[in-house]
Amino acid sequence: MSTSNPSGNVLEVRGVSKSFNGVHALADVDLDVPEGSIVGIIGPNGAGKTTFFNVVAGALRPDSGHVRLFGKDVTGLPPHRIAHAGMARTFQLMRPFGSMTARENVVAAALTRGGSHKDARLAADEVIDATGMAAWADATSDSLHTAALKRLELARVLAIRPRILLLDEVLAGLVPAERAPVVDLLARLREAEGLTLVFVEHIMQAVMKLSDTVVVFDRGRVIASGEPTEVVADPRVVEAYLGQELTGA
Amino acid sequence: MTARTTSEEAVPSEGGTISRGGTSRRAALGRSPVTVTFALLIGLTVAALLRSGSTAITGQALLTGLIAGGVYSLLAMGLSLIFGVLDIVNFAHGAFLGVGLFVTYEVAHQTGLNPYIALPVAIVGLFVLGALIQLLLLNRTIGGSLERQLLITLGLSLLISNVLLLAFGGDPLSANLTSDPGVHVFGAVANLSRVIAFGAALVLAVLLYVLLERTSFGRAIRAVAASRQGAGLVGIDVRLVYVVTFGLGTACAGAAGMLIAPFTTITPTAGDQFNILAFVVVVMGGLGNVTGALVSGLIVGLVEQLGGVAIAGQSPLLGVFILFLLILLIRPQGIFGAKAP
Amino acid sequence: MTTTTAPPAPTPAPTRERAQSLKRSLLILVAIAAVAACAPFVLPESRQSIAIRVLIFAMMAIGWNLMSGYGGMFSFGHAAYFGIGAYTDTYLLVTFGWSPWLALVVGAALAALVAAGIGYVAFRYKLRSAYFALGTFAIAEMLRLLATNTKWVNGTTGYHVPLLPESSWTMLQFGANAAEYFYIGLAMVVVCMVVTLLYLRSRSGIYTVAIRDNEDAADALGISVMRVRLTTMALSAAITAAAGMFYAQYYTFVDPDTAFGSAQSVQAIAPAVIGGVATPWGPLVGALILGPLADLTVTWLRTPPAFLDFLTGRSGLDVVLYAILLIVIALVLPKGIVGSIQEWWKRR
Amino acid sequence: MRARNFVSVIAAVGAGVALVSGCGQGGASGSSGDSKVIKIGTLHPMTGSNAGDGAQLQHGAELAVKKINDAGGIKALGGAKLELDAGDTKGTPDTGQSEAQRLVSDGAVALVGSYQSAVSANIAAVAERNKVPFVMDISGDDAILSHGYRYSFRLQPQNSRFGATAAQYIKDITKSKGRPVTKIAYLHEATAFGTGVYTAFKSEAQKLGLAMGPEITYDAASVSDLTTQIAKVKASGANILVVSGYYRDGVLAAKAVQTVKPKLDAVIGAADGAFDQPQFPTDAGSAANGYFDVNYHLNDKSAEAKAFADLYQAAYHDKARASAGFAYDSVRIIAAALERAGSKDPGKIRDAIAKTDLNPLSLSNGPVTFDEKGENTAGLPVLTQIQDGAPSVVYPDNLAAKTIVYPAPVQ
Repeated sequence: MSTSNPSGNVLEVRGVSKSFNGVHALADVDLDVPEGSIVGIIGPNGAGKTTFFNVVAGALRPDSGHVRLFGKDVTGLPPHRIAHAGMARTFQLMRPFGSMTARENVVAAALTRGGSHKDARLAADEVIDATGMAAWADATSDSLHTAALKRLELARVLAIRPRILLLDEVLAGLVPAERAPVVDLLARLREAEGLTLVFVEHIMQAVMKLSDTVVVFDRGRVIASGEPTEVVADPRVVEAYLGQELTGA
Repeated sequence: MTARTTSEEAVPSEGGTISRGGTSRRAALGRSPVTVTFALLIGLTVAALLRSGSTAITGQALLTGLIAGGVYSLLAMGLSLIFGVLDIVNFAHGAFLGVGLFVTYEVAHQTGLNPYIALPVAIVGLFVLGALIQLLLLNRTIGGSLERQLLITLGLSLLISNVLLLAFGGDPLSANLTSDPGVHVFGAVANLSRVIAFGAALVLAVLLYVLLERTSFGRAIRAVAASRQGAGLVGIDVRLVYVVTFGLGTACAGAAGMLIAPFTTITPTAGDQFNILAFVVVVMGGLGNVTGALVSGLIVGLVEQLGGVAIAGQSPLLGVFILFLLILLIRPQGIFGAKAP
Repeated sequence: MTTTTAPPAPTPAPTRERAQSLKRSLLILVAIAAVAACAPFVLPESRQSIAIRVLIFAMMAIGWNLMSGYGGMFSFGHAAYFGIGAYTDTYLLVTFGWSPWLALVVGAALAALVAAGIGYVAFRYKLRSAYFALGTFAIAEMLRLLATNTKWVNGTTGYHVPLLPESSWTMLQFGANAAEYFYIGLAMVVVCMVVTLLYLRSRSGIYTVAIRDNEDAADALGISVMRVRLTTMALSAAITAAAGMFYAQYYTFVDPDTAFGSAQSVQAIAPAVIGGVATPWGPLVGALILGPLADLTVTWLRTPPAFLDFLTGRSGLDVVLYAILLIVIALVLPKGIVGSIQEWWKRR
Repeated sequence: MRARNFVSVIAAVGAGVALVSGCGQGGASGSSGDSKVIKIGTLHPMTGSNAGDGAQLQHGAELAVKKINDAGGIKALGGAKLELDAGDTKGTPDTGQSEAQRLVSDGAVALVGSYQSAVSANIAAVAERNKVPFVMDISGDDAILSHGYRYSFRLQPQNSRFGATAAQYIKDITKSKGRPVTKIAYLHEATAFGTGVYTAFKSEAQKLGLAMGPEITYDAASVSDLTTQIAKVKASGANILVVSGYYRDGVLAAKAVQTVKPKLDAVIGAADGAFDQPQFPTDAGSAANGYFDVNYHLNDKSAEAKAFADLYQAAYHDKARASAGFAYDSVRIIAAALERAGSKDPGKIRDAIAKTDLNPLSLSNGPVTFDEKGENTAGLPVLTQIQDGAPSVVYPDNLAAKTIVYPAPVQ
């Protein structure tokens, strides 16, 4: 059932729910991501944001619902098939290939694009420069600190040339000074290569600055979505974040 | 059992893989492992009955299976502490059983009294030996790679059996009871010494259960089993727990050695044959689940004896290994659920 | 939103060698082969069997290291593949008169198939480290029991390779103590090393290490985890089967215990761990140390020093010494000899 | 970074080569060309699960060398002294082969060994390729000498002869004692040894018209209780149980029979590794009383055998077993061949051994004589019975040291 892509949406999520022995992590979630757009996902801890990424990227099989990528149904496909279909994701807790150097991590990712080792090495160099990793590219990745590892996650994912990228708190753990270059890089990628971005983030200025639309998760449900300024003002969102009594007073 | 790769607990170890949901068939079969195993034993008994055509033989196979199973449980319970709780792949466990055998021979030989007086000597002696080995050698390998730990325990097994060879020579020895009459149970029969070993297995299971579940030190052991780092954070002296728990494990092996001495030919390599069966029983019973080890030991004994009657021409051990692989694949937490994660 | 810095986890030796150009590794290999090639002239004739044992240990350790070192899939049942290689060779030779070289291809393919089957089932059911090891151990034991009770593979009598009147390269049989055995063995080790070095630099080889380091990340980046793992296991099994064939041809004898016994699995693990797991040269160095160790302890104890006189006439001392050395090396050098030398050099 | 790797590997390779050649020196110095010494290689399981038997065989060989050297060595070679070069097979075929190769390369003119049949089969292959004679003191498997080897000889009767002779002796005794055979149950370990003896026994028994009951097998390496197997014997109604197995499982069988108490006229071993051993009565206790075994045995009545037993007790403070006597005789055979050949050339020694004519310590149909396959045609299986806590020969009558007690019901 692979319809052509009439709606122009890169990613369509319909009625996805997932529960772990009784606990509803996701309940009937719908989400559309138009091509070339940047969607920010916010919500309190445990709202199901990372579970959502895991289901969409194929790491978890949804109990019900569908995920369509460029119009093609990819529900339940393993992560590597989805990656080849053009959607890649980073992890909230960094997962480097510890025994390899940062450069080797990126080359390994670039290799999955096919082509020769030389092409992969060239692609890797390009991404390393773009993400400003050149300084410590040849250190073994298990000796890197958080900021470097975040940069490495991003570089690895970019090396496989995705058309849509799921970023799970890529700014977390970065001091303000380190955030700006990453935010600029993401914006540049969208402009230059028409990359569609979906990112989970808690740092509101980044969300406000980058997102075309913002989607709010709370207890496994999408409780609001729309323009950043609009969504932030929505009472239900405030209540979700700040809790009941405060708003009631 | 989640994999303990070399990365610290904080970073989700590889074992913490985002599992793509257990396959549905596995869940169904996994839900009623006890009934499935029970059905298997019934099936084997019927097959043995048909093949031998005699209730006497099948009855004897059932009794001998249970009694022999008691021996496997005796050894497996000690290993369940070491492998199940401490996650140490101890391939020297059979050699510790061998030491228990020779301690019993030496005590019975020197004093000329009933071998059972050697029980306390074997337990204390093996506890000290085990504790020392953990303190001096294995404590350094905690969190280390699996293959290195395996190589060290294999080296230990070689060392112990050859020191015994040096000390006692290769000739077979024995520590018989003056009289070892047959105990008759519904027409089948078993030696008194074997029945005593079976009874001791039940007592040991109760003792270990009480130790693990009802004492504070037992709680410390289970905490270390759950998370080495977590236990350390709440003030448990992890190294001490390792030393004492390993000692308890080897003490169990020593007790097992003493209890089987009256019906076993004592040679330096006598314990080696029990090594792999002990691992099979521990995994089947569920890691760290001492009562699980007791029951799965009996199951292995029954499968071996009934298999020997039901299938001719193939070694009954083949049936045991097939059951073991099924458990590994479909019910890794063991028939009775692991206590250690 | 706790941020956890990635603590410097004690991962296996860094695999920067892969970035090292292939030419230099091959250069080292040629140098080692040259040094080893003169062994038959240096070694007294009576010691040839030790040199052959070193070569067999090396081949098995190279195979094991590929799967369990680089692939992180800790196998305690490599005797299964060793036995398949040995039995395929002797069965085809004794029953159909096939040349061992042809039988090697069949044996290696069969072992690779079995390894892929084991791998598929194991990873489908998510068997992890100690469980995977115990599972592979159980499979090797089952093959030993099956061989023991199967008539058409001669049960416990096993196979004797018939002695040919004259030497033959096609049938891989020469006079006793012939140097050809050593050279063929050495050539096979070199081939196994080249295959490993090439594989580690190939796409699949790099993915193997990536999967070992972090399976989810590799999967998410588009690496087909199952296919890569099965390829690595198949290649590892094929190399081990080659060692089985060479063993069967040199000793002209195979039975269930010598082919599938757990001693063979240990012989695949020990040299790699002593030498250095997940290093290209670990298995070679480990084999070079462990091969002669047993004989060295026997020779040294044939004229025991004074303080051991009370033990004269009692056997077992040499094995005690061997065991102690094994434990000490494994304890003192956690990363093995090559791994520790690298560690020491890095800190210099 | 690159240099380090090169250095680490070369350093290790250098150490390794030194190691290998180091033990090389040890071997090389041993093969001194001194003509005054003739080296004989011995290959026994000094470590591993059969270390006890290995020690007995090694001691038997050592005693023979001491006796021959004290009596002036090999006269035909100017009183040259014999010297044993010992190899430990560890009970495994590949170690057995490499040790055999080492001993031959170090100058052994002949080999003696090796207890386990699989190991001896390998040593026979090495002896054939190096053209050095190999005298098997103890190794029963018929297949060893079925490859047409010219350099291997076997002193003990091969397994199939024990099977056939056991059937013959049962026929004779049951007839002479008027206790006819209702059915014979056969319990044996499952590998080539047990199956080989059973097959020979069965074909002879059918020729003699003896009724064969159930064939019950077990895995000797892993068995820990034979009660179920003996329950099968009891259920079969057999009045004779024949057993072929190793020592450990022999003790288990005896204890199981004592527990289950099947109605048997006798328990008879066929080449059984336990029922004719001096320490069997101590290890099996009262269960052992009256047990028979058809096996090789020393001629207790001969002066040489008594002298050997006393010499062994004095030197090793342990009772000599029959197997030690066979190692003793094997060395005497080689010494006699050296005298006959008058040369150290292994080929000539081989031809001299083929013409052996020596009175052995063991019970035999006359002096040791080897047929073209290398089997000792004079080898004679005899029937022993445990009486008063010790095994003694009870049949054939002319060799009996004690009168047979038949039937010997289970106590």
